[in-house]
Amino acid sequence: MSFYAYKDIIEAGDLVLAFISRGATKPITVTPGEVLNTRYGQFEHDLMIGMKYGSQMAGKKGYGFIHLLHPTPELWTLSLPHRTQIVYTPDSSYIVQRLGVGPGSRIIEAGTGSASFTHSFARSVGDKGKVFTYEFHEVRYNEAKRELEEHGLMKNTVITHRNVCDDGFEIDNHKVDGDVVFLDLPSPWTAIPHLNKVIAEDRQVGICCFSPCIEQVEKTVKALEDDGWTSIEMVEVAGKRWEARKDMVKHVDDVVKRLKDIQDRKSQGIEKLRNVNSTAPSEVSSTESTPEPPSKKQKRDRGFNPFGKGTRIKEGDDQYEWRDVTKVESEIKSHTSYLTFAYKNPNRKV
Amino acid sequence: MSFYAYKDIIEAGDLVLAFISRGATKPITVTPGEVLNTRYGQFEHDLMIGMKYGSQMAGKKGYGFIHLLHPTPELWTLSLPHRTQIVYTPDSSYIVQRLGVGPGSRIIEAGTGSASFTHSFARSVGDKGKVFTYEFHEVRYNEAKRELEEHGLMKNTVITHRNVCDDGFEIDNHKVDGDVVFLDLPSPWTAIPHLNKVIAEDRQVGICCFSPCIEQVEKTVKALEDDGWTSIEMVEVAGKRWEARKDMVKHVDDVVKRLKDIQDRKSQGIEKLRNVNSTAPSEVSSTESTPEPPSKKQKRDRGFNPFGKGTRIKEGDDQYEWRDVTKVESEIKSHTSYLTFAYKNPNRKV
Amino acid sequence: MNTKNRTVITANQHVLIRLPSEGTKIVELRPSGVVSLGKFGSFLVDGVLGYPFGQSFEIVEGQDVKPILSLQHSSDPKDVSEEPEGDLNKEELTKMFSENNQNIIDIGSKIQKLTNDDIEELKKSGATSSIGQHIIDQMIAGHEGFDKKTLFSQQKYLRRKQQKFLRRFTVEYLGSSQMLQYYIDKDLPRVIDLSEESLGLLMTYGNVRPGGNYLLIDETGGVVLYAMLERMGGEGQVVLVHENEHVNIIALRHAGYSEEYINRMVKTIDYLQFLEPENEKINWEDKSEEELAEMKSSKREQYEKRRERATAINSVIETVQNGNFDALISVSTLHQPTLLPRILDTVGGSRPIVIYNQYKELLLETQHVLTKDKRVLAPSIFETRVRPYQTIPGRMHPLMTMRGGGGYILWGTKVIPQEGITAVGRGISKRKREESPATDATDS
Amino acid sequence: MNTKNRTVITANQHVLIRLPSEGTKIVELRPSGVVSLGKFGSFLVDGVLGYPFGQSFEIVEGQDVKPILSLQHSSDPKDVSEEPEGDLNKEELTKMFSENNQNIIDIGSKIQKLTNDDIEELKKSGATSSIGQHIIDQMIAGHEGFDKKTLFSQQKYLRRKQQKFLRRFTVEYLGSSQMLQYYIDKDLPRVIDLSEESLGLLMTYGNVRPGGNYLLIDETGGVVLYAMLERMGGEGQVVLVHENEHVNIIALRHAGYSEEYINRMVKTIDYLQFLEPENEKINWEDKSEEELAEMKSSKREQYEKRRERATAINSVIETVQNGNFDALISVSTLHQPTLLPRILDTVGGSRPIVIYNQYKELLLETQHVLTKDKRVLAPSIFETRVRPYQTIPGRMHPLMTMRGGGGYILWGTKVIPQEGITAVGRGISKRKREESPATDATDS
Repeated sequence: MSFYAYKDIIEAGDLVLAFISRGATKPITVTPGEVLNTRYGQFEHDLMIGMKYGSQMAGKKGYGFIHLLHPTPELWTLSLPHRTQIVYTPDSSYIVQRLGVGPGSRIIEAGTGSASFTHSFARSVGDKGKVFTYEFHEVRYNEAKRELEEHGLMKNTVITHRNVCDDGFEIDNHKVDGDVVFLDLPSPWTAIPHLNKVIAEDRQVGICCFSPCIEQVEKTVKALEDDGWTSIEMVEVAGKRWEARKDMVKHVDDVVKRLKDIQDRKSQGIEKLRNVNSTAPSEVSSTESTPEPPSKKQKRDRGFNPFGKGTRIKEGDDQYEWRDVTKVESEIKSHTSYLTFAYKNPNRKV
Repeated sequence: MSFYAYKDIIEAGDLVLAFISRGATKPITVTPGEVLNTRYGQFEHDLMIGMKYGSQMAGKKGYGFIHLLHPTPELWTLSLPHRTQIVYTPDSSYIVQRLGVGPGSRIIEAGTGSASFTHSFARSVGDKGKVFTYEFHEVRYNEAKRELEEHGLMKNTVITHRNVCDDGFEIDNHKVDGDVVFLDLPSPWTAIPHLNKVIAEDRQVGICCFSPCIEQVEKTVKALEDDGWTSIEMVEVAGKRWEARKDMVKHVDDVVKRLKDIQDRKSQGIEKLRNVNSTAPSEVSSTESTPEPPSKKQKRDRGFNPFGKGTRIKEGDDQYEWRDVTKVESEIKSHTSYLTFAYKNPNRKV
Repeated sequence: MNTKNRTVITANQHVLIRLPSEGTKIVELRPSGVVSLGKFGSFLVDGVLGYPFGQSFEIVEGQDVKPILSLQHSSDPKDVSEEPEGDLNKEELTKMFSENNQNIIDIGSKIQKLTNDDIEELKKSGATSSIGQHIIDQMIAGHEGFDKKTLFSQQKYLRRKQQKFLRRFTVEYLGSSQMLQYYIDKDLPRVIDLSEESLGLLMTYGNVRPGGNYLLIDETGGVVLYAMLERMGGEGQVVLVHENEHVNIIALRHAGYSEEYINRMVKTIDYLQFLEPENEKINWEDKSEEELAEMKSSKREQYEKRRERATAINSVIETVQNGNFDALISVSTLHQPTLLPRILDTVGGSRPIVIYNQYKELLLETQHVLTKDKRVLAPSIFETRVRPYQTIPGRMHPLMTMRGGGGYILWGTKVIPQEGITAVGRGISKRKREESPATDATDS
Repeated sequence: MNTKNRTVITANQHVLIRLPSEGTKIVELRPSGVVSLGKFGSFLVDGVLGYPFGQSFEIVEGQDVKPILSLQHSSDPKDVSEEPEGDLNKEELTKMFSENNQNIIDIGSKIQKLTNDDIEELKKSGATSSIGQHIIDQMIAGHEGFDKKTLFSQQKYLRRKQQKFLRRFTVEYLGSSQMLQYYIDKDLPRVIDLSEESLGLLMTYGNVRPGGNYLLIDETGGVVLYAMLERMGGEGQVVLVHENEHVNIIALRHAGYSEEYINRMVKTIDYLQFLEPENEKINWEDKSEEELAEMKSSKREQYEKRRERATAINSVIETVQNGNFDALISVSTLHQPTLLPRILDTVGGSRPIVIYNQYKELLLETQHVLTKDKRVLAPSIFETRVRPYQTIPGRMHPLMTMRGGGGYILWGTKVIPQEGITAVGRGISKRKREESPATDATDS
């Protein structure tokens, strides 16, 4: 198991993301003898060993299942208990693309936070690149450090316990030489002046500052300008998730038929009532305009009921006509942060 | 013709909006003897008289047409040459809904601008309400005044040439008594203190300040708070227009067939070449795998060409399979202004 | 006449109560009555009467109220929601940074020493105006991490707690926005995902105003109808088409309109009557005075009822047959592509056609149908979305989450096509295409 | 090996030139060559070599250049783009208000006394660095309203003019974002409406990284392929499926990769070979040394070519048959619902399936198909949109207009379903539904 490459078969000691349901993915380290308990059943680690990543796995009692997924930075992000504000994928993927992060990039990241973006950076820069990440908060630093170690990411990642706003980014025994900077700090403008000592001198350096409030952006823009950064641009990223659904087609002709049916049944009712009273022969003709007997299964007689009103219908039920529609999440992320980008150039031949 | 109610038949002197094409609607005053010249032909005013509003009208030379539309504030907004920044319908309709503008409302609007929102207000408040609109810029004031008069809107609208930031909103011979305020000014915070003299004292008053820059919002929020306005909330309105389009369905089976066809034609070519050289009998069997002769009309022989590559195909052409899709405007309005709402209450029994 | 008072809190009207939790409630203000707000307490109706709508109150003594500036403002001049002014320096910010971080992991219910039972006990112990503040003080005392929090997070925390326990409320006029908000909170599918901004756009594109004569399909239980009546101010008429035996305008129960008012403004007709008017007209002949005189009073009553019903049905069928409606507004889950072509002709020339749907895909199908049908000019699908901000000075940003959805609106203009008109020739059409890349009306 | 230099402007590479007009251009830097930028002048290639990518230049004397801070900054310390600091007082603002208003109507080409001919004349008159400024000065002199404009609108006006005449440019590394930007400007349908943010999301959801083995369908002329190669840094492999006889990767012409490099990293296969591998494998037997020795050299050459082709085809077919790809990335106009079920099995377990489309409606159809097909877990459609701001201090707001569209991405995970697994019973399923309102994987 590694965040740098896929493997196919699950072994003891592997990190597996157990996909229980949308919104519920549980990271587990496969340990002989242990059992994963979910509300969809129990799943023995012993049985996972030797299975293929991606396999559907049945619960112990024969019903219920989970899927055993290989970790990636993106699935890891989804499975994280939200320890702190996460940089979500629409933001992180754009930052990586726009700043040209790739094999060989040297990243400066502060703060580490939940380390979810750290995972993504480490994956992308490969063994030719390097990620320097800084976290001030001790508890979180320790947690992130442990996690990066467990996930085998220390091959290209250096995590430092540091308040970069006060103490800068320099690291003993490392030439940071960063060419991509990501600052997710409450006051990036206090950290920006410290960057000069650790960013590359022989090539262009890109920065992204991630700030929730607009006033932070104003101060950041000023600090960047004062410090010689150019091409400053601020953007917002809006990410939405849509789901495919089906909506029942209700033709007005069926409405009309139903209204006629109601009318007919009513007049039949009156007729019946009259028959009871007068014992006159019933008029057969009155039933002629009754619409064809409803073909849909109906538990009790609702008359002609083309849209299954009052019954429980499964979305997409073959007995009805449907249209494909998309529905957005019921609650969308309307704001994550403002992203302020800028570049710094040596402005000389190198 | 009136912005307060529809009429059915076009008469001389009426304002008609000639819909030429999407994005090209021309307001004309129907005048006997005159002719409307468009790139879709010439249209005689005389012939318009007596026609129904909404009619399609043929050009003089027998081809081309326009539609003769009845003015409404919304169609008028679309037909306006953009003299100044217009309050677009997604913004204006939301402001009207949120502030509960309706029959009897008393509106304070500054500045008048293109008067497009003034039209909308005047329509909505009816003869029981009143619109007080203020414009500082003389040229624009005169133009708006003339237009409001021509459009018969003076019945419930009072336009004043005034710099409200300096001189406030009071008007001789009128008790303004406003309960809805709309400020589209560069510095609304300088106008807000002047409102106290003209807003209603016996009921709640709502305000919307319309400012493009975030810093204006900060100053506006402060001015509103200082002046006792409450429930301050700022929002953005994002309006988009989508068009229905059709996208061709291209099945991979057809791609495979086409590749086979190319292969066959090639080997036939080689075969033919060989035949020419050797005069050996051609193998009939080699044509057996040729796909069925293409049923599509094709001007030159492109072989099996299931998606009509290289030919001009009308969107929705019956000979192909299509899916309905929506396409957003190629350029969207990503920002109009920030809308800052607030309310002021007498805070006593009335 | 509309006898509702739109400006002053008046007895016997339904109003919207807005709570500090951002919850909403619709209540009827019966004179001398008591309104219960659940955990926010209860108040005497008479205490709020006579104030203008929009007034906020705090429950002070028993069920009495006093007016306050707003839900966020206590009567005290200085209150917790006020922010410190001025820029924080680097040191403070670094401190805030560290403390913010420090507390994120620590904060949780585990360090909250005050149990729910404690809180319930406190609530029972007194009904004074200070009870909310009292509970908050206790909670702060029981919150070990509180003094370690930054000023900002302390305030945020207090505000959140305040929302739960302060006995404040605002009485708002029950306008259409408030009615919609109430249904959005309580039963979103009931209003088919409609948002306030989409409702506003519907009304504006529909050109709804006093004196109009509108054709309406409304499956929101009458919320859209209510918005229209609000815009019409008692002048004009709405013909409401419905699919069931009886119309569902449940929202109007709260509207406070008299039955007479509704009967005058709103005519209802079902799809059968609408689409097969000749069959559904009721043959009716008034009986002569003599015949009536002979009837028993019970029979006579029955006769009058049937006469009334026949007149109403025949009258609305006639209205539809006369057509020339000033707009068609449709907020419906019925399949519009098969419905619209059958009802379009009842709409007058140059009048708007406005179709709402929760799903853009369904309006897409509708737009294609209308584009082929020459009776609707330039139909397009519109989407409007409002994004609210936090406006705390120095901490301004859009709210982090908001409701998705809100629906889509198809807007076009009913027109009268002429037979035998040729569009401009190909050459001109080609030049035209270059000039205006948008789809052109003459192309369709 | 990738021999491209990503950091320093180097001879014989293709680079992106960014112009003050926001236009872009791709040029190859031939040593001692001259690059023409149209109205922005022309420059000697040798003058820009050796600077880091991202460097901005101004054309100074003839075709020589000097480095400048950025397109917006002249070499002068004080330049026009700088804003006055501090708050404007009410008087100034009122003045600005009035002047702003006053000028909106007046400003137009009619008061612009400098004709285009004048400008052309001026441009010919000299090639000094000051020509741009000179033209601007002349234009200001010819602009009667200029002194009446506010400071801000003056600056805005200058900036706009500057963009047209200042002979500045930036040399950027031709990364995938730049390549995409170039095609977006020049030929948007070529890249099927793909935006930079959608491209980034494709790469991230596709988990594209060094050493991966990817299956790609790319109808953007190779722009997506180029982005993948960038992320892979010369390690791994992309199998590219194409629908025509020959693959179209025109964008790679500018990439500066050697043919050897591309041949090593990219294997191509057409749909016929992909879907009917057994038919399309080429039966090939190497001739013996003796046979070869007997061949004429022209025949021998032909034999070698055919052998190479057969080996390549058989090898890629074998790669596909072995499958276990690390992702499927599809950026295609082909009908995915009928295509995907036929190729899904070539993707390894737990690997991402990432499908781009310009239209959400088409991904909707695809999602329904994949949800029924148990081989893709939790497919969803994602939309990402970037909204740029104006960041002039004191005048911060989103840009007023931006490009619509940008496409949609369907992302799911390839999984391996097991036969005979029962989902949890109805009772549990019901409780579950209440707990998590989202559609659940076990429902499908």
